[in-house]
This record gives sequence, C-alpha cells and structure tokens, in this order.
Amino acid sequence: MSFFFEVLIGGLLSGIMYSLVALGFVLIYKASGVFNFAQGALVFFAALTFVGLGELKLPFWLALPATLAVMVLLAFVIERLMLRPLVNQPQITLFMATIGLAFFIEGLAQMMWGANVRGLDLGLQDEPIQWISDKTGMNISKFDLAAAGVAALLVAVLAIFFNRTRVGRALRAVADDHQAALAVGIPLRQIWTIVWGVAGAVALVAGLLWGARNGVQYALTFVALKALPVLILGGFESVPGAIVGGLIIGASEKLAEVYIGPFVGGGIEGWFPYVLALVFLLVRPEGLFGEKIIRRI
Amino acid sequence: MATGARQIGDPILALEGISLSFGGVKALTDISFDVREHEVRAIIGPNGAGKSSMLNVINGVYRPQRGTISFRGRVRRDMNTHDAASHGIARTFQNIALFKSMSVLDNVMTGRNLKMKASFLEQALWIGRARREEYEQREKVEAIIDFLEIQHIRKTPVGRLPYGLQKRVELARALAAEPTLLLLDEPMAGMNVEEKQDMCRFILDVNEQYGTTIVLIEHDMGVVMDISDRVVVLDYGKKIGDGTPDEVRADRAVIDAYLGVAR
Amino acid sequence: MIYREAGQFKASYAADSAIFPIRQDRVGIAVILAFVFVVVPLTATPYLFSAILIPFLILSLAALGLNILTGYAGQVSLGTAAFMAVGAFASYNFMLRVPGMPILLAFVGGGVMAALVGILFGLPSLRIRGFYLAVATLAAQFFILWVLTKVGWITNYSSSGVITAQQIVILGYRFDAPAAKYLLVLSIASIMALAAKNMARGNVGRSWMAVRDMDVAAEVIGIRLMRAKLLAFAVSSFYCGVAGALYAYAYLGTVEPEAYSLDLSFRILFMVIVGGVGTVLGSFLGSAFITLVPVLLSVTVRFLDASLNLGIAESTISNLELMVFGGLIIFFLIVEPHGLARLWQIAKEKLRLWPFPH
Amino acid sequence: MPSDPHASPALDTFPRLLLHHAEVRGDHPAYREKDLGIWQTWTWRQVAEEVRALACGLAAQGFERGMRLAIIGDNRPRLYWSMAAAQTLGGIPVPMYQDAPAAEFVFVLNDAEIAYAIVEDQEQVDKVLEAMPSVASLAHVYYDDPRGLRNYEGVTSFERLQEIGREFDRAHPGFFEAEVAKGRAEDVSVMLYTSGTTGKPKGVCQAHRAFIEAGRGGCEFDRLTAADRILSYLPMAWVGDHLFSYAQAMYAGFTINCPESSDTVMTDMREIGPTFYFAPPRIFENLLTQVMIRMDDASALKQWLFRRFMTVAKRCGAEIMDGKPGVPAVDRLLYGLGSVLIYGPLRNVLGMSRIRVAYTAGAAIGPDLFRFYRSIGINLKQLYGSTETCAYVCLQPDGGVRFDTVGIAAPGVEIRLTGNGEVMVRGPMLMKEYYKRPDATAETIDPEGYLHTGDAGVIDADGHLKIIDRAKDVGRLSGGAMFAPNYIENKLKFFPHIKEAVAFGDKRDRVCAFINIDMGSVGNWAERRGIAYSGYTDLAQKPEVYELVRECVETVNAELAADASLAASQVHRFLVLHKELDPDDDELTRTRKVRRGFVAQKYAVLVDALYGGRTVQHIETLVKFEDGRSGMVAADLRIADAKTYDRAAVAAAT
Repeated sequence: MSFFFEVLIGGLLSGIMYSLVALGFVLIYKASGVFNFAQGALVFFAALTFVGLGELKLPFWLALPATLAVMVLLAFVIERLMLRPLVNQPQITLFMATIGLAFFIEGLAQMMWGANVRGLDLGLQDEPIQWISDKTGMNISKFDLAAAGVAALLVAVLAIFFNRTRVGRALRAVADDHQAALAVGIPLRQIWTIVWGVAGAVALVAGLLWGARNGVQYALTFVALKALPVLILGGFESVPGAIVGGLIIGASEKLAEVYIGPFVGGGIEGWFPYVLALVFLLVRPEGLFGEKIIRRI
Repeated sequence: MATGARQIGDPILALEGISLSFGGVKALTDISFDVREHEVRAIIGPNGAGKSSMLNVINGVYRPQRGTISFRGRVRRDMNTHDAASHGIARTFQNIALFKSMSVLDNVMTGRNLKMKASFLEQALWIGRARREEYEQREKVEAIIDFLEIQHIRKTPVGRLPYGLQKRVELARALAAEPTLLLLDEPMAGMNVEEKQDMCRFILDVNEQYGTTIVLIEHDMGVVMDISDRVVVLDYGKKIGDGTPDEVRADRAVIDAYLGVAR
Repeated sequence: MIYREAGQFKASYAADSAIFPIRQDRVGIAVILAFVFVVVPLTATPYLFSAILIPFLILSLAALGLNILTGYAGQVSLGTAAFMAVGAFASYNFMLRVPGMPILLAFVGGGVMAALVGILFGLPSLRIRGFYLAVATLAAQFFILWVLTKVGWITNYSSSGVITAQQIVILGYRFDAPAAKYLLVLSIASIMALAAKNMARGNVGRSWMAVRDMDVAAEVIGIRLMRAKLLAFAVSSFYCGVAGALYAYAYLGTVEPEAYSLDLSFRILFMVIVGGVGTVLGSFLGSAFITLVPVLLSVTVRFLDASLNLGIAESTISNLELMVFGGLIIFFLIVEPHGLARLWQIAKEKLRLWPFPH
Repeated sequence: MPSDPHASPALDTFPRLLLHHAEVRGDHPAYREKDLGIWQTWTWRQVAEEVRALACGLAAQGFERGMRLAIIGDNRPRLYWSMAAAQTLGGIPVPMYQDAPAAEFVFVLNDAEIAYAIVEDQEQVDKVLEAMPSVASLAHVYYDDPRGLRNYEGVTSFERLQEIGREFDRAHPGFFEAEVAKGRAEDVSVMLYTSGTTGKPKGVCQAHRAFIEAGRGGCEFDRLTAADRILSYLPMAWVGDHLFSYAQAMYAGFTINCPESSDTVMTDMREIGPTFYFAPPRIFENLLTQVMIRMDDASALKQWLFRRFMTVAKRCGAEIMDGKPGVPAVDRLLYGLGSVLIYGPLRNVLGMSRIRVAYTAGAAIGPDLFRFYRSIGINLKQLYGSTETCAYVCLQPDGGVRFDTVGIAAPGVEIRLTGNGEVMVRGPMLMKEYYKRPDATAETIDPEGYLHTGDAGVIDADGHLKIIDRAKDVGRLSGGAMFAPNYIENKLKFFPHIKEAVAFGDKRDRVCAFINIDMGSVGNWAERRGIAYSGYTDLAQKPEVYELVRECVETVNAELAADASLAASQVHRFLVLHKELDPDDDELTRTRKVRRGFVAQKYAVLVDALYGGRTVQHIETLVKFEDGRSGMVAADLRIADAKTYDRAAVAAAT
C-alpha cells in the first residue's frame, strides 16, 4: 500500500513540473491566442544558456538574472519580428510559426553553447528523504520535493502577478477580449512582450529543474510534449487547469507505468497521458474547468 | 403580384407547448402555433423575443425541454437537423451562414447534397453516376440561380459579395433543397429599399411558383403586413398574439408590447 | 498575357466543370506531364532520383493526404507520420503473409489499414475541435509508433525493430532502378492527385468545405457532420498510408517505426501550410519547397565554407541549417500566409487580365 | 462547293435556305444562347425542326398567308425562329423595339393590323396586354419565358404552341413542305419600322429577294462562311440586326450567339469570341474609354508598355493589317512584339481576339477612335445603308478603309448623285414599299427605280462615297460651291477640345463658325498649363484657348482644302461662345443636334459680327439654370480669323 502512495506522490511531484511547463503555454495562449509550440525549445534554451553562463565562471546568483535577461530579450525579439507581422493571422498560421521558431531557437541554443549533454547541479541530491522512509517506508526524493516546492512557489508568484499587479490585470483583460483591451488603451504589443518574457522566466525555472534532473540536453525540448496532454485536460486558457491537470497527468502516468506498463512491455508514458486526456475529453469536451459552450447561431 | 392561385391547405407544421431554456435562461415558454400548407407565416417580436430560437427549434438546431413538434403528421419530441433537412425543411440565418470561401455556385450546389447519391469512390474516379449526378444537379441549381437573378456572380466567392447579394445567395442555397417548408430568419435585415422590394418579390415568387410554405422572421412591419398570411407575435419567449396581419395590428397586447414601442 | 480566353466558351457542364477549363492550362499541364514522364527519366541522375525526386513525390502525396483533412475538411492533425507508418507496416505484412500478393494491392491494403486507423483516431473530432483536436492527434502519433515497436509480430520479430521492404515487382518487372521507382511513384502520385481533385470538385469536396467553413449551416442543409469528418479522416489517412508504404518501399528500403517520427508529421504540416491550404497544387509546391530548402541550404553553406575555407564545424552547419529553416518558415508565413499556391493563383489572374490591372 | 446556296437557284426564300442548311450542314451549330450557365446549342437540323413545329402551331391557330406576326423581345433564338416560322407560312414577321412603352406598341400593332404576337417574357406580355384594348386586331399572344406567367389568362406558352404544331403536323403530313413551296422571292419577308425621327414610323416592306441579295452580297464581300460566329445583341427590330443576324446567317449558315442578358453582353462576348461583329460608334467609344480608365490604374511598367506600343501601333498598325508595302522592318518587328505584349492581350480582354470583320455605322466615327481599333489589329470597317436598303449600300473593302468615307458601292448596287449632291441608290436590296403608304413610297422611289436616301454625299477619285450631311441641310455659298454644315461641324467636334460647333455659310460668301469648347478637356488642359479661370465664360475667352481652337479649325481647313468639292467651305472666322449650347435653351434638340436656324437668329448679333469683320462683340444672353431659375450672361466675345489653304498648295503638300 505504501508503495502505491510512494508512486502516487512521486507522480504528483513530477506532475507539478509538468504544470510548470504547461503554465508557459497557458500564459501565452491566454494573452495572445498563440499556441506556442516553441515552449519546449524555450525551456531547452534557458537551461542551456544558464549552464553555458555557468561554464563561463559566472556565479549562480549572477547567471540566473543574466539568463533571465536573455529570455526577456528573446521575448522582445520574438514579439518584434514574429508576432507583430503575423497579427490577425489565423491561429493555425501562428502555431506553424512557433514550430518554425522552435527550430530556430534549438539551432541557436546549440550554436551558442554546443550540443553536448551537460549536468546541472542545484545542490540537491535525488535521494530519498531519510526520516520519511523511516517513518512510512516510502521513498520520496528530496529533489522532487524541492522541485515541487519551487514550482509551487512560482505558481503562487504568478497567481499574485496576475491578480494583484496592474500588468497582470491588463493581461487578464487582453485575454478576455483583445478589441476591448485595445479600446481601453492597453498596449497589446507590450503585453505580448511581457507575457513572452514571463513565459521565458517560467521556461527558465522549468529548464533548471528538468535540467538538474535529467541533464541539460536536446531531450529537454520534449518536455513540451509532456505538457500538451495537461493542456487538453486543463484547458488552454485555465491556470488552475494547468496545475490540476499536471498533477492528474503526473500521478496517473506514474501509476500506469508501474501497474499497467509491465503487462504491455513498458514505455507507455509516451502516449498514456494523451489517451487519458483524450478519453477525458470525449466525456467532458469543455475540459476540466471550462464551462459548457452553447453554440448560438 | 397575383397570389390568388395558391390554395392554402391544412397545417403541415404544428408546435405544441414548446419550452426552451439555456441553463437557467428561459428562451421560449409554452409556445403553440401551426403553419398551414402554402401559406406565408410571419413571426414577429422585439429583439430577444425568442424568434430565432423558435426557428432553431423547428429545424432541430435546439432541442426544447418541453413540447412537441408535428411536421407532416408525424409528432416528435424534438427535431434533429438532418431529419429536418431530409424531410424538406430548409432555412436561412439571421447573420448570413454561407460558406465564405466557396463560390456562389458551389454554395447553392451544397443545397442539393441530399439529392446526390454517388459514393465518394465514384466521385474520386469521376465515373458514371457521380458525373451524371453532378451535371443533373448543376442544371437544377442553374435554374434557381436564374430564378433569383444571380447569374452574373455565379463563380464569385461569396465572401466578396455585398451583403444584399449574400442574402440572396443564401436563399438560393435553401431553395436548392426544394423545401416544402422554408424558414427565413430576417431575410431583409440591413437591406436598402430596392433590395427589400426584390427580396419580397422573390419570396412571393417562391411561395407562388413552387407552392413552398414559408415561415419568416421580419422586423419591417410594412413588409410583414404585405406578404404574410398569418402572424405570430412573441415577446420575452411568450406568444402574445396570433392571426392575420389586420387582427394582429388591432391587438392591444401586441401594440403595447411591440408596435407601440418599436414604431 | 499568355492567356487567350476569348472564344473558349462552354457548351456543356462537363466542359464548364472540367479541372482545367482554360485551353492554355490544358496545354501547360500536358507539357509539364510530358516533361516529368519523359524528359526527366531520360536526363536525371540516380542521386537526383533517390535523394530528391522520389522523396519529394512521396511527401507530396502525404501532404496531399493531410491537405484533404486540414485544407478541405478543416481538421488539424499532427499524426500524419503515424498513419504513414501504418500504411508502410501493413503493406509489409500483406506482402509477408499473403502469398503471391501483388505489391500494388499491398499498397492499397496499407492505405486501407491506415484509413481504418484514421477513422478510429478521427472519432474525437466529433466532440472536440481546433487545437484540442490537433493535440489529440498526437495521441495517434505516439500510440501507433509505440504499438509498432512493442508488437513484435508487426515487424516479424526483427530484433532491431527494423524491417526490410520487399522488392517491388509488377508483372514480373523489378522496379529497383531509381528511374523505374521514380516513374512508379510519379504515376501513383499523379493518379491520386487526380482523384483528389475529382473529390474536391464533387459533392464530397463541397461537403468537406461546407463543414470547414460553417458546420452548423452544413448540418442544417443535411450534411452529416460525422460522415463528412470521418470520411475526410479515412481518405486522408488512405493517402498518407499509401505514401508511407512508398516511403518504405521506394525510398528508404529498410525502415524502423522511428522513421515516421513526429518530426516528419511536422514537416508534412509545413508542406501543407507553405504550399497552400486547400489546394492540390499547393501540396506539391509545399513538398518541393520543404524538401529542397534543406538540400540547397546545406549545399550553399558547405560551398561557402569550402570556398572561403571558414572551417565551420559540422555541428555548426547543421545548427545553422536548423535556424535558417526555422527562420524561412516564419518569414514565409509572414509574406504569404496563403502559401505558394496562392502566389501562382494571383500571377495567373494577372496574366488573364493583362494588360489590365488585377 | 456544293453547299453554296446561290449554286442552286431554288434557294430564294428564307425557309428554303433554312431547310437547305438543315440538309447540307445539319449538325453545324446554328444558334447558341447562354442559358443555365452554359451555351445551349441548336444545330441547323434542330432549328428546322423547331421552326417546323412552330409554323404548324401558328397554322393550327389560324395564322394565314399575308398575316403579320409581331415579335417583341431581346435577341432570343426562339424569336428568330418565330420569324422563319411566319415566313414559312407566307406571313410577315414584324420585329418591334422591346424597350418601347406600351403606348408606342399601340401605333405599330394597329398600323400593321397585328393579330398574332410572340413575345419574350412577362415584361413584354404585360405591355402587350396593356396595349390590347386599343388594338382591335390583336387576338393571340405567345410567350417564350414562362417565369411569373403561370396565372395569366389568354396567353399561351411557346412550348404549348409547338405541341399544337406537332399534332397538327402529324394530322396534316406534307402541309409544311407545301407551305414552303408556295413561297416566292417577291413575297414580303419582313416589315421593319423606321424609327421615325420625322413623323410617324413607317413600315418598310422588304421582299425575300432583297434581304437574301443583301445578305449574299455582304457574305461574298467579306468572305463570311458557315464557320463564322456573330454575337446578336442589337435590337431585332433594327435593320442591321436583321441583315447580320438573320439574312447573312441564313445565307452563309454561320452561328448566331445570343447573350444571357443585356447586362452580361461584355462577358458573353468574351466567352464567344465572335469572328464577325457589329456595333454603333458609341459602343466602340465606351470600350475605348474603359480601356483607358483600366490602364490608368495599371502598374507603371504596363502603362509604359501600353504607351510605347500604342505609338508603334498608331504609326504602322493599320498599314500592316492592310498589307501595305513600305513599312520599315524595325516597325514590323516592334509591332510583332507589341501584339504579343499588348495588342493580343487587349483584343483578348475585349473579346475581339477572333474578329475577322467588325462593322460600325449609324453615326460619324472619330478618326482617333477608328484608328485605335484598326491599329491593334481589329479589322473595323464602316458601311452605309438604311432600313429602306436593307442596310446595304456601301461597304469598305479590306485594304481600302478610310475613316471619312463609307466605302464603295456594294455588289449589285448602283449609286448616283443628284445635282444638290443627294445620294440615290438602285438595286435588288431596295424595299418593296412603305406599308399602306403609297404616297411616301412614291416620294422616296422615283420612276427610274432610284431610292432617294436624303443624304448628301460626294464620290471621291477612287469611287469611295463620302456622306457629308442630310441633303436638306446642304446649302450653297454665294460663290455657288456646296456648303455642308454638319460635315464641317462633325469634323470640328472630333477634336476632344470642341464640344459643339455651328457653321454658317448658306448664301454667304464664306464659312464662319461658333464653337463650344469642352469644359472637361479644355479645363484639364488649362490647369496643366496653370491658366486660372473662373468659369466657362471666362475660360472660353482666354487667348490661349482661342489659339487652341484656332489650331483645330486650321487642321480642319487643311483637310477640307484637300477635297475639290469642299475646299470652298473652309472656316474663315470663328468665335468661342460665352455659354454652352443647351437643350433647355432650345439651342439643341433633346438628342443634342444643333438647331442651326434657331441659334442663327438668337445670336444674330454674333453672326453679323463674324461677317462684319469685327474683332470683338458684346453680348448678353438669358439662360436657364438647372434649378429652373434664369439669369443673364454677358460677355465681350473675341472673334478670330483662321488660316485657310488653297487647294493646289495642300495637294502639293500631301
């Protein structure tokens, strides 16, 4: 029984990290209606840059803001060179553009820092926490717990950013109705830059955590694919959806891997989340937190 | 316009105690009325009176929570759009629902999709039945294009057409299905005087040439009084009047609820 | 300018709804066909065949498949490659397990299998739309590849999961010369393109476009959404399946499921977008663009590298290519979001009205 | 070739021609009509069948030899067939102008004692029914297009009429053939009403022979064959359409194409691409204007190409088409290039790619206009004729085309000029008579069988007829030389700067003229050179404007000087009027023809000033404004002299 909980908790913890990535998607989709497929690339880019700067003997407390700056700069460039010319294009077009962007960023990242796999040490060991295992016999990884903590923290920060700050409110307004937002004089383009910047920051954090766990490598870009089922589950526009969705996906994925995997030859975590999300959607098309849509004509 | 020829027959459509609500919002409450064969039946009422919802119930876009719909003798709890179409109910929409990227011709052709039986394989190979059907249906469609005098825009994508013409194309698409019952949702909204006159002429021609039964929603009282045989008046989802234009015009409740405030 | 339409009147609906109603177009297409069927086979080099022409044609076919689904029926899919894989492995097994199976029939069989799977994964489209559907199709991508790798029977228990496509033999003739393969692929592609065009101009095509443009209205005039959408998935997947089979038999030769990765799906989606959504021509133009650009890129980069001996590292070059490719896509979407086909369409209009402005 | 009609003498009526074509080219398309989105086609055999059914139907309904059948509507195959059907029965089709109001129908219907009418659609039916009460004879009305006529009483559909016919045909085998056999070349084949600018319209009776001869002459003259196609869009009641779309088609067996509707003519023209085309000058003018407007918003490159190659075309286009020698190789090369880049495409967008022969007539056509079409390779020619002559008197031969003549006498036509220059013609194409108007007939056709056209003209050295004026307007200078005001005025009006002109000279020693400048074009001209002006009166009196006008006048003088009979009527003095001539002031007719007499006495002061040799003259005039108010316009008009040429000099120069 305790094993079950161990798996479950492990799942939930990594689920939070999915949420983290998913959050990046949601931010951008809410504010600019863009399904940003480059989010994974951003994670990769952020992590790589951070490590790269570290290799240049930059101390952690300097490398972090530096990378953040780079991410914001990137966001600015993207808004200027990609989003602005593509404004009012159909969503599918913007989606395609972000795929192109993903290629570009991946190329850029490896160009700047090289493609070889690097480790990233945040001073957290991926080892069970002694006293928990003593008490319950469950192995809960320090790292996972810490990571979850960080993620939770970030989510909290974002929540505040959204609800308390002026920018945040403006952002919500934009998300609700572009035209109206424009009408009341909210500078759409700045908002986009900011959002992409924030998404970049989120990507950075996600990048650090994932990087520290699996090493900083091209594979990080696939983290995005992990986040997609979370999105369909939670909805493209819902922050809580992203979080809860992440937890559900994380947990169920681990459980499935452990309890179903062996019978079908393993490796099912690649598709299981999707199928799960899909089945869920068939039952409830409006997603976790979306309300029922009445299609008026 | 001599409409003397057509014989108004027995009811082909009867609605009994229809009630419809979205979530908590009541759109229609216990509405009953009938439509007789070959007649032009108007539904009027202030905005938000539930007129469009009424049409959507009749051809199955919405499913009412209570009430029955009997069409050509068969009584149903509710319609479904496909049955409606295949039993000869066609309609136009308040804000034009054409296929924007397709040409006028193709739009009208879609109106005859139910008449085409060829499988997609036959169509892929463009053999036998597929080809034959395509040409037979094209001829029928051309007749309608002729009828509504839109030959000159036959191959134009509807997206590029002015509003008035789009309305006409939508009517053409509905007619292409050779409906027995035609539902028109504000066919003259936003038209100038000439366009309105044309549209009136077309509606009456349809009703007369093809004997099509017509239910229309219209705001322009003048038009309604001119072309309709009987009028239903809705207000806040309730029926407050029903009868010939003159009767309705005289009806106190109607005047208060609608004519009074609207004009 | 080259067009002289005066006097080309239509006396029958057949003539009026022909695929190429204008004589000049008929002439043009005839010339092109003559060129690709006669001149190219006689002149092109083996490298050109097997490295460029054959993949280009095969991917055009796949793009055409996706275009039917996305362009005509308006359903976005990211699982194209998976359906190709189904086609490939199904054909392989037909050849493997049905004695005396004619290869063309095996291809068709592969297509049909893909179609069935396509319908299965098309079911969600009845409930969900837009990006939700797009992401949902990723399920197909991952699940199918997973099945292909996990179920040994499919790969005939080859330890590496790699299969070797059987020889292409039709009526005793072995298609192993590149030129021969090219002609085979070309013929299949042409025929299927024609079929696609026929569907597009027929009732099926109109129903698809109707569903795409305004599904409620489509339903109201009696088009069955489910029928239309699932048919679109089926036909689309059939095209992809056949393309996938050819990809294995006429291009790669030895295949593992990974050959049909998400990357391939995206490349094909690019082809559709860059080429022009909802056009048969676009599928081919897009495919040409996406297949040629990387080749040209690496050629030019390497050329520059060599001529100016900059001594660029191999990795750098590939990264550079990646960047330029990505950049090009974005640039393209900015300058002509409607794709290459639209460019041609505009040019044609101008030529028809010349000297008057368009 | 055996299928050549005039090989066998029997083909002397239209029904016989029809049956002949049905026999020798049964599957050749005879009629096309854009309907239901495509060009519906009828072969000659089918047409023969249709006509047969229709004729029998009419017979069954009591239509007899000599009766007249009214035909009203746009150009529709069935209406053309109705003519043939009537002719088969020895009846007389009377095509009427479809756009006339019911009131005007009444006169013709009564005058021709119409009992049977075949009309196009509801619109025409309504008008006919409206006219019916006041037309005692009218009893049977048939319609082609049933739209909206379902509940009409007492009118019959074309289909029904043909059904009746087929039954009748079965019941009376051989009837049709017998009727065709009864026809004689002298029988009246059609009655066309003259538009009647003066007095009531007169019904012109034309025999089969007349139109067949005219048709044959035209076809041979321009080598028209069954392979040709024509777009029939001009009123069926107009003699020209009857010649081109009926007589010539029936003779040569070529294809008639009827547009979908009057407002799709241009597109239909483009689709059909006729090889043989007729249009009045104003249509060619409108087309040219459209071309210019469209070219204005074309890209710079295209505009440059257009200008560049149009100058080339002006220089040598017409010559190359006429196969004249002496065009430099360079020009030929440029022209070749031009026809790929500009002329060809232009002909294509105009729907004129395949035109072998295009005719215009009915009004004077400007030289620039005329030259434009010929220079881009469209063989545009002029002809001369009238209802009384089957629109068949003069034709311009290929290679011998000049904008200021109407060509040479057509095959079988004799032309003679009276003392005062009136054109008289004789030939097989002359009308038989004006219906029920022996008096008018006698006035028009003299005992020698010459028809007095009422036009004044001159025949130049190489036998080309030049129509200069209505005979009644032609006067004489006191010197005795002929004075043709319209001719001079038209020449002046061809200049874009000149809107109206009034020439004086009858019984005077020399010619002087009033000029109205064209506010539009002169206004632009003035703005381009920064000449400020307050209004018409002001602009009109600017010295620069006078210079501008003087140039025009002198060019005209030069042209006049070149012509023996007209050299004397060069314009010696002119003035630019201070106000525009206006129908509201009765100075012009509603059709914008100058009322010379009225103007002369209204502005007597000015006329005297012109001949009195004064250089300036004050004048005050009462004018009506748009809003009906009236006011005074006063001005001191300058009077200018224009250089005149003596003939020898010009002759030497040219």
